[in-house]
Amino acid sequence: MTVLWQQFSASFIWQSYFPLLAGVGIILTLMTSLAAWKYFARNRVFYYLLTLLYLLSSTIVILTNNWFLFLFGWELVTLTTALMLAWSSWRLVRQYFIIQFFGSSILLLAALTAISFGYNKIGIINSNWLQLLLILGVAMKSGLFLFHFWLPPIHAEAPAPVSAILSGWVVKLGYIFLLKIIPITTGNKFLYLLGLLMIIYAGWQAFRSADLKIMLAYSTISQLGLIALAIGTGGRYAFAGAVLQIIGHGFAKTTLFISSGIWQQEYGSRIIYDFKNAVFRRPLTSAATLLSFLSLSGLVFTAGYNSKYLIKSAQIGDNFAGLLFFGLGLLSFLYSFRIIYWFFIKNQNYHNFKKNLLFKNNNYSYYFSDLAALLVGSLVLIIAAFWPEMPGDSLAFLAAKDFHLLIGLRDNLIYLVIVGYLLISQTGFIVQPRTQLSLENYLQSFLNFSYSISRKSIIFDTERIFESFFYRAIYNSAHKLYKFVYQDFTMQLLWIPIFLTIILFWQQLYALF
Amino acid sequence: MFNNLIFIILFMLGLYTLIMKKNLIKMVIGLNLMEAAVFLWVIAFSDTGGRISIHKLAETNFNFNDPVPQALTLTGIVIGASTAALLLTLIIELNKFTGTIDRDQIEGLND
Amino acid sequence: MTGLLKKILIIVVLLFTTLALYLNFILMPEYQGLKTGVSNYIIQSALRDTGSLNLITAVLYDYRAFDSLGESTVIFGAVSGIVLILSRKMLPVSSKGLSFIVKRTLGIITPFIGLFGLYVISHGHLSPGGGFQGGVILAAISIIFSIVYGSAFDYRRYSPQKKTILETGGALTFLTIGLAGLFFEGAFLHNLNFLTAEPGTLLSAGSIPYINIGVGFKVGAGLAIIFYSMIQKTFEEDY
Amino acid sequence: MMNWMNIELILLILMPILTAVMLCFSSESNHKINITITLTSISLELYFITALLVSNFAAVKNASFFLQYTIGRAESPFVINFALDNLSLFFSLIVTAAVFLIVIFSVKYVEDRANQFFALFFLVLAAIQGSILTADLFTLYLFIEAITIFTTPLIAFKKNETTTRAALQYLFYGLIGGVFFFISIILIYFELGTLRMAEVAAAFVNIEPGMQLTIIIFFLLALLIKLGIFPIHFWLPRAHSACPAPISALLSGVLLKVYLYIFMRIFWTVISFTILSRFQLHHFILELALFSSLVGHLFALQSDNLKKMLAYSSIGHIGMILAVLLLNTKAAFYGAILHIIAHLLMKSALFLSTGYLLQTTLSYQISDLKGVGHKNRSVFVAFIIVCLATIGMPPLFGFVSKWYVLLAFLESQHYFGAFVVGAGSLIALIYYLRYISQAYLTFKGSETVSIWQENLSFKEFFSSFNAMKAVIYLFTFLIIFFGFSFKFFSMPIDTAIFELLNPQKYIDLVLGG
Repeated sequence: MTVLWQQFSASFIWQSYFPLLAGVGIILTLMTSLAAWKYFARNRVFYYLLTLLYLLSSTIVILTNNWFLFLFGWELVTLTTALMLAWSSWRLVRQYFIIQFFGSSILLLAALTAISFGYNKIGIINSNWLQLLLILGVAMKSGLFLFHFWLPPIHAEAPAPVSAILSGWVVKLGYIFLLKIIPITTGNKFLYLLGLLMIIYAGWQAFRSADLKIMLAYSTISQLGLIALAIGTGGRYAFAGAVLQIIGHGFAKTTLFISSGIWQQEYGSRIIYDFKNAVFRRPLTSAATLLSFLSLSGLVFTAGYNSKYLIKSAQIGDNFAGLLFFGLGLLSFLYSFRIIYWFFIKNQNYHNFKKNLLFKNNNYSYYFSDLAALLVGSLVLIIAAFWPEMPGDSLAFLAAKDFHLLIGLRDNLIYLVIVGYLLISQTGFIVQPRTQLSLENYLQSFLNFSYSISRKSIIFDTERIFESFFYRAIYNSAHKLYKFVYQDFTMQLLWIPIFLTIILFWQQLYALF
Repeated sequence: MFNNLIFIILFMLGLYTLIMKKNLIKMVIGLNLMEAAVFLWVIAFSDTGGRISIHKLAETNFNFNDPVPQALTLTGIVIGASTAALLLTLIIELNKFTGTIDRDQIEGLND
Repeated sequence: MTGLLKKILIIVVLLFTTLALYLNFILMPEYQGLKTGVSNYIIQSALRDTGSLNLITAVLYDYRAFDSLGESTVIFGAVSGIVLILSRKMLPVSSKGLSFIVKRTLGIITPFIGLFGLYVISHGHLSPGGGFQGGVILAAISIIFSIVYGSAFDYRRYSPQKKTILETGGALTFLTIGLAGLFFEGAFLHNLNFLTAEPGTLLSAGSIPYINIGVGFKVGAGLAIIFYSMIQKTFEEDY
Repeated sequence: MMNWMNIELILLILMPILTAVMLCFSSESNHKINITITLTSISLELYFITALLVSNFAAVKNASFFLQYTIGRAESPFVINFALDNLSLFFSLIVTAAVFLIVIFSVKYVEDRANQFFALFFLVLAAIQGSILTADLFTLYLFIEAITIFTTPLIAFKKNETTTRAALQYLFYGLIGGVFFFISIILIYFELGTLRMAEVAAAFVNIEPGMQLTIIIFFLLALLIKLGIFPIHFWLPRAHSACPAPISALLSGVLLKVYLYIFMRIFWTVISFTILSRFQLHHFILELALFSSLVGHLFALQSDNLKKMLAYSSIGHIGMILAVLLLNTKAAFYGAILHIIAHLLMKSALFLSTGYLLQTTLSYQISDLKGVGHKNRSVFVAFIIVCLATIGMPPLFGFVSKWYVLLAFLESQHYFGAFVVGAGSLIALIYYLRYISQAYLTFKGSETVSIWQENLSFKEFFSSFNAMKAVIYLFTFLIIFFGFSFKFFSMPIDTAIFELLNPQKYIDLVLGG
């Protein structure tokens, strides 16, 4: 028994930052389950059972160094989160499941290839090709660039606590895996480029969307790009930055998605232009939203600043990198502040603010569970800002790193000026909200090109892509093959002598080739 | 040599009947022809010039043919007979439903 | 694919198969009898072992008795399968039968056919024949009855229930003798040596004659049942 | 001198025959007596085989287990004997256990003509046990033919045009296979003068190569027809889809495994694998089996009939197992035998649950499946779980076996095989989800229902409980359970592999004892 236990515990990593990440995962799950108490009125028991299973399996995924347990746990995570989507609709479950299964099939093959090359445990992988293969394996599941197309529609349509789980933690499991396999000394150039593209593209998409949840989903991709970039950069500080980014973004995005659920119930809409008098109606939720967005945009004195600063300073210091990061920061500032503008600045009457809060005539109904969840998120964001080495040993070396707050403040001020000018002059970037969810241009054109014969333009939708591209194409070819093979009873019987002849002549045939 | 040739010819005739003929009963005949070819071949092949393997009383001549292939063939024949009966039964039943024993006219035998 | 093309394709394939088979079987040397192996053993010691003059019967019911048991199980299964497939209402359907002359003639011949069948069964260990062959002859009686007198007559004389009992009884006889071999001789389906008498007499060869009788009734009843199940439809159409 | 040693081997075959005879005697109206006989007999059968395992557990563990029983005069060289080694004990055990569950299901499922049904069912069981236990080639031929003959009326049990057609075609193909098998056996007799497997195995190398090739080819042809490998598989989907659900489970779940066992017995014990590979035939069969696997999955995709789809998926899985077996490495055997168990459980469960769902759907067409997921909720959830296992979702048994199969392919560097396994699961995902999503459609429109509208309760689950459901749940539970504790099978599989790789042990024990 003790031997078994030793074997079992030997397949987990207890060093480095992985226990810290596991702890963060537990806290995040706790937050979402707090928020879910009010959100899910029916079938609550099943939801919490699923959450428990999810918690267990995601912790296994983070901590393990055993390939089998890793794949096993991640697939369990997929299964549980897919079933959680059933609280929205079964269609969503199916879409999510198919996408995730495609991802995990690629990952399975990649993992098996790694095993067959002698990497018996999950650890640093030195071969570049193998790294690339595993990155591709993770790509679909963690929404790397070009494989991210499924993420916005599904995260947007999921119930709020579930999208908090998905966006806050599940997509990050892949990056935690990459932290294990990418060598800290070299990093990976491909991952770096991928991350850069993700930040720019998804940031721009987030900037262009008026739907709160879609915007949050795109900002998730953008922030994930930062993690990918950090891991791709390599180096001690970049990795620490990635870890901090995972933690900070996890808390920020969980808080945001939970609050998005509250907003949606409050206004019955997800379009940010509809959110009138938000601060008056729900001051505490607004405060949490504000803080999280500020953290996302990397304002000083928030958790987001530390990670961004670390990643930035880990770059090989030339002017180009500095300029690049300046631009990237501006992008996240832009989309964060646009929503802050619409939430808190536009249409607000500041004279009544204090009075309404005092006399409670703002229809504010008080739910402890939601509030507690938001509070936890906000608190961690602030604590992590001032105490990045908080958890002790694993990030202790950060104590030596001084965070140049002055440079950060300077940058933030420049951003603020630019953003303020843009917002005031163009009245908050009114973008038309998208009617068709998440129309991805490149995939659209690709599909139209490949289906130009059908003369119908195909609207992007995972369901439709699944139906038309994967299913119809294979279905038709399969049906043609079927028709060919099953022509006639005579022809069916004729296969026997054909087979007999081939197998009798096989030696001669084999000698020919 | 000669045995083998006859066996191959009979066997292929059976296979030809099985594949080419549209009539289901003819297919059964083809199958039985294949089986008969095998049995005939076994018996003919095992003939080493001896007698039929039944002792006569008070005789010491042991120049018999091998009795084992004959016994095996007997078993094979019985199995062949019962399968033929089963096949014909199924054809009767199919005829009840479709009214024909032409396999091209029986819909769905192809796909 | 047009018909002619298909025909040509089939013939070409079959010719190729013939060629392939020919090339494989031409390698086979002419059979000279086994140098080693069992046939010599059986030829030399089967009479001593079993007391059966007919070596094939000795092989079937002594050395490889289990195969015969399996084989009669196959017949049993086939019969119950056919009954299952063709089971309709067991009404005594009938036809008019053949002419008076045939009926009378058959009436005289039938006992002799039965006697011949029983002879073939009971002398399976002495002369060519045995349970299967004799059983088929017995089944012929039932078939001829159905044709000549009409199946109602056959039904009244030997109803399917009776035949089923006969068939199952045959199978059980075989099993019982097998178990008796286990109890008395120490191995399942072992020949009962204490029944052996002088070779060449009717009740020699241990349990072989009894197995023959069981198998004979089983095969006869089974084939008759198969025939009876098959002809039903024809008569339904007549009336 | 009564020889009671190892009499169980004979009883395993004789008892089902006796039961069949008794059931034929008893009248159809005595439903209770028929059921009592049936259940008693199958329980005894299971008891015998389990007792064999338990009483010889130490020997099984040391891989030194061997029992044999000689029929008739043991002193003569020309006797039929039955032998039970680790491999056959293992197969006999899993087959009996599966048949036991199938019988319990069909006791409730089959109501009219139950005695005839069970009589034939027990005859099939006897033939299966016989073909597993026998150590004589001609007896093996007899039992294979017997399986074909006994299953035919069961396929035509429902008595309509489709089933009769299916049975007819099944019988034609089976008999052609039987003729080829007979030719092989007779050739072996003419060459070696014996039919005992052990003696043939010892002397097979002495046959001249041309004759060896002919014998192997006829064996291969017969077994490939029985296994339903691609160009000669035409009987399989129709036969497996036409019969009643328990028979489908028997054919697809159990019988195909028995043929795989016979394949192993013949090509590893009787004819050693080196001879097969000397003629390069294993390459041909390996590639053919893989191709057949792919084609089977493709055909399953295009099929609109639930049962036909399952039957085609069987072709896919059997092709995969056969291909893995032919790799002839230890890992390959491990994966293959593990997948044999997994497929046995999964296909039985799938066919049984389709049989149960038929009460609601009344047809197997995909369009008639609409709304089944809402009506038969718990059974359909079990169905989904088993489907996921068949696809290869990690927490379930199907994943474990596929993992080992993939490892085997990668270890032998057979990348086409690994590709086929991956592609097969992806196609399987598509076709299973097609049916599952159809089952969750409502009747009114194409809109799916979310879990909000459903009321899940345990009370409903327990109130509608019966034997059929119990069997389905048990299968599902086993699939989940063995997914976690697949190590349970490592000892029996290792000993079975030991038998496969050491045919000399079998030869020595049969000839010496």
